[in-house]
Amino acid sequence: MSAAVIEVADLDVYYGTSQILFGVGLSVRQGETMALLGRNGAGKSTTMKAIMGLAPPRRGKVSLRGVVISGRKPHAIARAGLGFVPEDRQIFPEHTVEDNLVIGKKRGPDGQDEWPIKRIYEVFPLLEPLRHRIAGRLSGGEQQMLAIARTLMGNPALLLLDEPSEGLAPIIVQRIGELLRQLRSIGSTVLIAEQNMHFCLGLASHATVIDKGQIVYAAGIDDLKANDTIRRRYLAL
Amino acid sequence: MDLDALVGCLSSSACLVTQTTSGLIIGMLLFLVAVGLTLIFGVLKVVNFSHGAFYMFGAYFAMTAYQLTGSFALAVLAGAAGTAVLGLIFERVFMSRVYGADVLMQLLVCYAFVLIFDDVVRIIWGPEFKSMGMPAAFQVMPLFIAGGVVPPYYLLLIGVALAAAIVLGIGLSRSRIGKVIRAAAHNPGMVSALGINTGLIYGGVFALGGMLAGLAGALAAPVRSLTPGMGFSVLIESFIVTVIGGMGSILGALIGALLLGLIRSFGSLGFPLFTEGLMYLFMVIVLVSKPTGLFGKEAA
Amino acid sequence: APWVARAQAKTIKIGMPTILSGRVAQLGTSSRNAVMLEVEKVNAAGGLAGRQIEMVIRDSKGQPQEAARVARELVNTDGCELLIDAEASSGAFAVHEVARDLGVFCIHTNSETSALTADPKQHIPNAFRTARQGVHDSIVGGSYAAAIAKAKGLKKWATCSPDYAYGRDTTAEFTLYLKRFAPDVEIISESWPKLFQPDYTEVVTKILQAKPQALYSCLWGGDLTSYIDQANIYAMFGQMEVFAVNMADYTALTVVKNLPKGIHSGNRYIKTFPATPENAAWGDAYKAKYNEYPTNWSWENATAVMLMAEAAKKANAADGKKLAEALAGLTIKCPFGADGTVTMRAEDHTLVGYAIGWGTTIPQEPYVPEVKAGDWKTIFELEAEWKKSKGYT
Amino acid sequence: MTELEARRAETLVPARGATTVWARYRDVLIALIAFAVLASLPLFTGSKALLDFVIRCSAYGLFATSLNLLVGYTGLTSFGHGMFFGLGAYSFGLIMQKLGVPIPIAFVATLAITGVVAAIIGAICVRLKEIYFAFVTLAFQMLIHSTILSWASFTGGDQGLRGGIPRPVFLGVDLSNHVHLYVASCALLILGLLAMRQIAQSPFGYTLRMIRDNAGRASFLGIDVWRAKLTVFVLAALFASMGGMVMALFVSGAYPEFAYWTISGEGIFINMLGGVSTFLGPMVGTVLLLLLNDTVTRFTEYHGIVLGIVILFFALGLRKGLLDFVAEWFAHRREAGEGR
Amino acid sequence: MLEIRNLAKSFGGVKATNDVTFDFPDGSLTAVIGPNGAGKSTFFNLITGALKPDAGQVLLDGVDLAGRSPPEIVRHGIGRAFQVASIFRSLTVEETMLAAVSADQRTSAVLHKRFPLPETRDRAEHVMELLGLAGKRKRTAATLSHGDQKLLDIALALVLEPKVLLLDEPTAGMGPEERWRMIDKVRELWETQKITVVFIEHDMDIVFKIAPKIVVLCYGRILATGTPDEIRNNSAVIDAYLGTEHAGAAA
Ligand SMILES: Nc1ncnc2c1ncn2[C@@H]1O[C@H](COP(=O)(O)OP(=O)(O)OP(=O)(O)O)[C@@H](O)[C@H]1O
Ligand SMILES: Nc1ncnc2c1ncn2[C@@H]1O[C@H](COP(=O)(O)OP(=O)(O)OP(=O)(O)O)[C@@H](O)[C@H]1O
Ligand SMILES: [Mg+2]
Ligand SMILES: [Mg+2]
Repeated sequence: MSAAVIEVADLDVYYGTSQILFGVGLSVRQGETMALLGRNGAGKSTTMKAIMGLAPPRRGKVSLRGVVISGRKPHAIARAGLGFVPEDRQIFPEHTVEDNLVIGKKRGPDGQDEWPIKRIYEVFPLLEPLRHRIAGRLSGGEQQMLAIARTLMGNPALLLLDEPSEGLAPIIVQRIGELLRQLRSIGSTVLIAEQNMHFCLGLASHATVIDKGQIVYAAGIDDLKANDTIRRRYLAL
Repeated sequence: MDLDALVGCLSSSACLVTQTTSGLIIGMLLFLVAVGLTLIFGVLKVVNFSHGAFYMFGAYFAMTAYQLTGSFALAVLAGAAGTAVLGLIFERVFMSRVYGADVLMQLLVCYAFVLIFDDVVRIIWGPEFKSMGMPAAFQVMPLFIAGGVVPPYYLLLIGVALAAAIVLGIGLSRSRIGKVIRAAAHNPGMVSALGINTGLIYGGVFALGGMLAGLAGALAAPVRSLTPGMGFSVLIESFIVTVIGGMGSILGALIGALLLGLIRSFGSLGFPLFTEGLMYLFMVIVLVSKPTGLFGKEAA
Repeated sequence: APWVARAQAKTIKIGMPTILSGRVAQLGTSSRNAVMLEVEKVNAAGGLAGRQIEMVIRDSKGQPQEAARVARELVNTDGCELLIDAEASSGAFAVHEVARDLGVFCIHTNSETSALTADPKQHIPNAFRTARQGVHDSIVGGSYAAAIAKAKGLKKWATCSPDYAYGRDTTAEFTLYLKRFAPDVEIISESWPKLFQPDYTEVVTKILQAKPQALYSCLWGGDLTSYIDQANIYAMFGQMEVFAVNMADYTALTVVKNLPKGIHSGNRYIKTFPATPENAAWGDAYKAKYNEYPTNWSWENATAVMLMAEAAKKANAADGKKLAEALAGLTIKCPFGADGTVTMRAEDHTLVGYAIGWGTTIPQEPYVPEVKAGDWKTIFELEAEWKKSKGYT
Repeated sequence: MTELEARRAETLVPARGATTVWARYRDVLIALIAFAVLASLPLFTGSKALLDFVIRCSAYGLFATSLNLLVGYTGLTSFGHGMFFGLGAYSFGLIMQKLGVPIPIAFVATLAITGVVAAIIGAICVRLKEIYFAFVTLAFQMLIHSTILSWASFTGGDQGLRGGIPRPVFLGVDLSNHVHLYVASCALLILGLLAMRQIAQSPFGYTLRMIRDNAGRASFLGIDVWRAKLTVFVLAALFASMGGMVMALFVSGAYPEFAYWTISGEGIFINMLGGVSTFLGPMVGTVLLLLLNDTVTRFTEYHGIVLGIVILFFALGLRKGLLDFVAEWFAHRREAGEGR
Repeated sequence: MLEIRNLAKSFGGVKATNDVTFDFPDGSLTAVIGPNGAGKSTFFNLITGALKPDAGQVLLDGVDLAGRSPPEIVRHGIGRAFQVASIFRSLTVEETMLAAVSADQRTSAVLHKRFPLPETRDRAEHVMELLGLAGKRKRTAATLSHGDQKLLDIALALVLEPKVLLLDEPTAGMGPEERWRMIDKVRELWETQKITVVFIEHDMDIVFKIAPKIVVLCYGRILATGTPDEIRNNSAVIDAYLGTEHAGAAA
C-alpha cells in the first residue's frame, strides 16, 4: 500500500468565536479518490479550506507527504502541491478562458510540469474552442471544467474538489464524472466533497463522513455502500 | 465669463498649441498620480486618501537628493524609489491589517496617515515652503511649435508620463503578472489558492502606485513649491480624474486626466473665475450620464 | 492696599490664536517668534505696567471656527486678559466677533483686509489692527507702478492674483490707483488661480497669449515661487515688466532658486528698508535667535507688543479697557516706522506711518537694494477719498 | 455561524412586541432627563468654556448623527454631507443679516431652503452607487463651496459672513445671552436626536436598513428604493442644516470652511470614532473628537501626528467605533455570564 | 393567468431569451429546466422587472407588465425568490417579515410611528408559522443555515401574498434531506395557497416527481413542454440536457 499523500490530524477550525471543526482527521493515499461526505453545514468545505490555509486551523496539523504545511499561507500550500477547486468555482469572470489557465500555471512541487496547456486541451477538448471566450460568459458546466483545468495547470500532487456537480445540468454532471474517472485512471489523487450521492458513489474509492464538524466514519467505498446505518444516519439516503 | 478670449484662442494656432500643451502637462502629471490611485483602488478596493502624501514625499526626496548630488536623474530616481519603498511598508505594515474591515475603516487609516505624513514632513524638512530649482540643463529657451510655446522640460515630462501610461497599459493587459494583478483584484482568495502570493501583489501594487505618485512629485519638484500638505490639492484633482475615468480603469485615468488638463487650460481662458467649479461640474455631468465613470465597470 | 499691589504683581496672560499648522504655519510661527522676541524685552524691562507677560499661544489650524473657539477658550478658560489675534483674514473676522461678544482687548496683527477697520460697522472700541492695510499698499503700489508705466510706456497690463478676498481686493485697488496715475493703462487679461493651486501652467500660457507689457500679481509665499519657477521655463520674465507686490519678503526671496532680476515689489519685511540701524538690528536679532529672517507677519506682531507696552506705560495699567483708551491715537518709536515712528490712528484703530515702498529685485542679498518709499501724505488723501467712495465715512 | 452561536445571538436581540410603545416613551423620557441635566448645568458651573463645549457638541452632534442616518442606516456614504451644514449656517446667517426676521422664522426658512436644495442634489446623487455616490456628493459640496467663494458680494467670499449675526429677542429668549444660547442649543440637540431616533425606529427606518443590507431585494418587495434614499437624504440634510445653524450662532458668522469637504470628512471621522451601528455612536464620537482636538492643540502643534496615532489605534486596534466596541464587549460579557 | 408573449432579451450577441411564448394558468405548478446558460434565470428576471425585455409582453390577468419596475410588478402580484438566497443580513427573521408586510401595506415610508405597526403582525406570523421559521424569529438572518436562508427568501416572497410565485432553484446547494423537505414545503404551499408556482430546478428526481408540467428552455427558446413522461423521453431534451442517466429511467 502506498504512503499517504495527505495526512490531516486533529483540526480545530473557528469562524470568529464559533468552532466549526472539532479534531478532524483524515488521510488520502496516492491514486485514491476520497469522498468527503456529510450533510449541509457539516463542515466539508471548511475542512477543505482549512487544508488550503484559507480558513487557518487553530489546532491540528496537515502534512503533505510527511511535510507539515498547516500554518503556511494559502499560496505556499498551493506551491507545496495542493490544488483546490472551490464549491462556487470562482473563475475569473473578466479574463478569457486561456488567461484563467495561464493564471493557474505553476510548476509542481518537484518542479515537474505534467500539465502543459496542450495536454489540458487534450483532456478537456470542450475548452479548446472556447479559449478566447470571456470566462464569465461560459455556462455553468463549462465554468466548472475550466475551474478544474485551471487547478490542474498548477500540477498539484493532490486535487481538492468541492461539490463539482452543484447547480449543473444532468448531462454536464455526467460529463464531469467521466472526466474524474479519467483522472483517476491516470493516477491522480483526489479529495472530493459532494452532496450528490449518485455521482459520488460511482466515482470514489474511499469515503469519509463528517457530521457537525467531526469525522464519524471512514472506509472503502464498498463498505459504505453496504453500511445502511451510516448512510441513513448521516447522509439521509 | 470671458467667452471672447476662448473663441479668440480657438481660432489661433499659436494659442491652440500653447494651451493644448499646457493642458497636456497638467493632465500628464495628474495622470501619474491618478493612475496609482486607480490601480490601488482597482486591485485592493482601497480609496487611498494618503496617496497625495506619496506625491509630496516624491518631491521632497527628489529635492534632498538633488541638493546632495546635484544630479537631476538621481533626484527623480530617489523620488520614485523612495516612495515605492514607502508604499510597500505602508501596505504591508498598516493597510494589510484592515482588509476585510469596513471600507470606511480603511479610509480612516489612510486619513490618519495624511495627518501623520504631513507632520513628519514638517518635522524633517520644516514648515516653510521650499523650492528645488530648475536643473541647469533645462534652463533653456522654450521651443516654438506652430507659433505655440512649449518648454523642453515639459516635453520630457509628457514623454515620461506617456511612457508610464503605455508600459502600464500594455503591461497590465498583456503580461501574466498583469493578468494576475487583475485577477487578484477580483478574487484574492482564489488567486492565492492557485499558489500566487497575494501579499506580494498587494504590496507590489501599493509600491507601484506610490512610485508613480512619487515620480510625479519628483518631476514636479523643479516647478512647484514644496510644502507639507502639498499633496492635498493634487489628491483631490486625481480623485476627480479617477472618478471621471471610472475607478479602476487605467485608460480612464489617462483620458480623465487629459480632459481635466484641457478643461483647466481652456477653462481658464473662458471662465477665469470658475475653472475649479468647471471641473466639478464636468464630473457631475459625467456621472449623471454614466454612473460608473467613462470606463468604469458596474460593480458586481 | 497691599492686596492691590499683589494683584498688580501677578502675571498678565495674553492669548494668541494663530496658525501653527497647515499651509501657512510658517507665517504663524514667525508671528509667534516676533511676539516672543518682544515680550522678552518687555518682561526684562519690568513687564506690562509691572506685570510680567505670559503668552498663551494656540493653533487655530487656519480655520475661522477654530480661531473663534480658541479665542473664547483663551479668555474664558485660560484667563487671558488680552488677545493678540494673529490670524489671517477670515479668522480675524471670527476673532473680531469674539472680541465684540466678550469685550476683551484685542489687536489684530495679520489681517490686511481694509474693511476690518475701515468699515464703521466692524468698529468696536476694544479692537485694533497693527497690520499693514491693503488700501495703503495699493496706493503706494499704484503710484509707483504708474510712474514706471509712464516712463517706459507700459500700456497693456495683465493681472494674476489668487482668487480670494485679499487677491481680488488688492488687485482691484492696485489697478484703480494705477489707472488714476496713468490713465492710459489698459488691463487686457486677468487670471485668478486658486489659493495654493499647485500648477500655474495654464495661467502662464494664458498671459503669454495676451502679450501684455506688464504684469501685476499679488500671489505670495509658495504660490509665488511656484509661479515664478513655472513662468521661468516659459521665459516669461524677459517678455514683460513684472510687479509682484509680495516678492520682497525673505520667505520668497531666499527660497526661489532662479530669482529673475528686476521684478518690482513692495516691501514686506526687509532688513534694509527702512534703512535704519534700528531696523537692521531688529532683523539681525531675530535672525540670531531663530536662524531665519523675519516675515511680513513678524514685524506686524512685534509692533503690536511694542504698542501694548507703550500704552501700558501711558495708562500705567495693564487693564484692557485702559489700555484701549491709551492706545487710540498713540504714536511710538518703532524700527518699522517710515520716519522712525508709527501711530495707532484714533479714528479707525489701524496702524499708520509704517515703512512702505517699492523697489526692484536682484538675485542675491540684499535682494532689493533700493526701495522707493511711499508718501504717507498721498496715502492719507487717497485713503480718505476711498473711504468716502465705499460709504465708510 | 454555528447553531450555538446563533442561539447566543438570539439572546442579544431585545424582546419586541408590546414593548414598542414603552420604547417610545422611554426615548422621550431619556431625552427629557438628558435635557434637564444639560440645561441645569449653568446652575452648577460658571465655566463658560464647558458651555461652549456643549454648544459645539450640539452643532457637530446633530451633523454627525444625521450623517449616520445615511452612512449607518442606509449604507449611503456621503463625502459631501457637510454642504448642508454650511448651507444651514449661511442661509440662517444671511436671512438674519439681510431680513432681520425673528429667529424661529429664519430657522424654518433655512430648513425649507435646505430641503429644496437637498431634494434637487439628492435626486441626482442617490442614483449612483457606492464610491461614485460618495464622490458626486463631494463634487456638489465643492460646487457649493466654490459658489460661496465666488459670490463674494452676497456671501462675503472667503472672509465669511462678517459683522455678526443679529439675534433679536423672541418671546424672552435672547440668544446673545450666553446661557440662553446654551440652553437653546441643548434643546435643539435633544429635539433633533429624538426626531432622528424616531426616524431610525419607524417603519421607514427599517426600510432604510433593508436598503442598506440589500437594495435589490427591497425593490422586489415593492419598495421604491430611489424615493426612500432621496427621502432620507433630505431628512439628513435638514438635521445637518440645524447643526450648521447652531454653529453659525456660536461663532456669530458663517465661513466657507463650514461648507468645505473637511467638515464632511470630520463627520465621517466622528462616525467611525464613535460607531455606526449604535444610535448614539456619533454623539460619542463627537465628544471624543472635540475633546481630542481641544486638548491636543493645547499641547502640541504637531496634532496631526497625535491625532493620526489615536485614529490608528481605533482603526487597527478596535477596528470599529468606540460605542460599537463597548456594546459588543457588553454583549460578550452577558453571554459569558449566561454561559456559566 | 400569467401569459408570456414573444418575450425577447439579448446581451450583446447572446439571445438569452428568444421569442418565448407560454401560458401559466392560475393555480398551476410548472418546472422550468434547461442547460446551464439556457436563459432560465433571465426569463424570471424579465418577468419580475429585474431586466427590461427587448420585446414582448408579460400579461398578468390581462395587464401588460413588461418593462415596468420591480416594485410595480411586485405590487401586481408577482413575487420571486432567488437562486442565491437574497435576504437582509442584519435583520432578524421577524423584523424581515414585518418589514416586508409593511412594504406590502404601503406603510414602509411611515415616519411618525414605531416599527413594527400592529397591523403587520398577523400576516408575518402566519407565514413564519407556515414555513416553520417561527422558532427562529429572533435569529439574525446572517446566522441562519443555508437552507433556512433559502426558506426566508421564499417567505419574503410569500408574505406579499402574490398571485404568482417564481422560485429560482429553491433547492440549490442543499443536501438530499433538506432538498426534499424544501420541495415538500413548496408543494404544500401550492396546494394550500392556490397560487401559481413556477420553479427552476436541476434535480431531475424532484422535477419529475412533483411537477405536473415542465418547460424546457435551451438557447433562450422553448425546446419542449409537457408532462414528466413526455419530457423524459424527448430525445432533443435528452441530448441537450438530461444525458443518458435520467433518460426514461423511471418509466
Ligand atoms: N464565513 C463563515 N462564518 C461563520 N460561519 C460559517 C462561515 N462559513 C461557514 N460557516 C458555518 O460553518 C459550518 C460548516 O460550513 P461548511 O461550508 O464547511 O459546510 P459544508 O459541509 O461545506 O456544507 P454545504 O454542503 O452546504 O456546502 C456551517 O454551520 C456554516 O454555517
Ligand atoms: N446581465 C447579463 N449580461 C450579459 N449576459 C448575461 C447577463 N445575464 C445573463 N447573461 C447571459 O445570458 C445567458 C442566460 O443566462 P441565465 O442566467 O438566464 O442562465 P440560466 O439558464 O439561469 O443558467 P443556470 O442554470 O446556470 O443558472 C447566459 O449565456 C449568460 O451568460
Ligand atoms: Mg460546502
Ligand atoms: Mg440561473
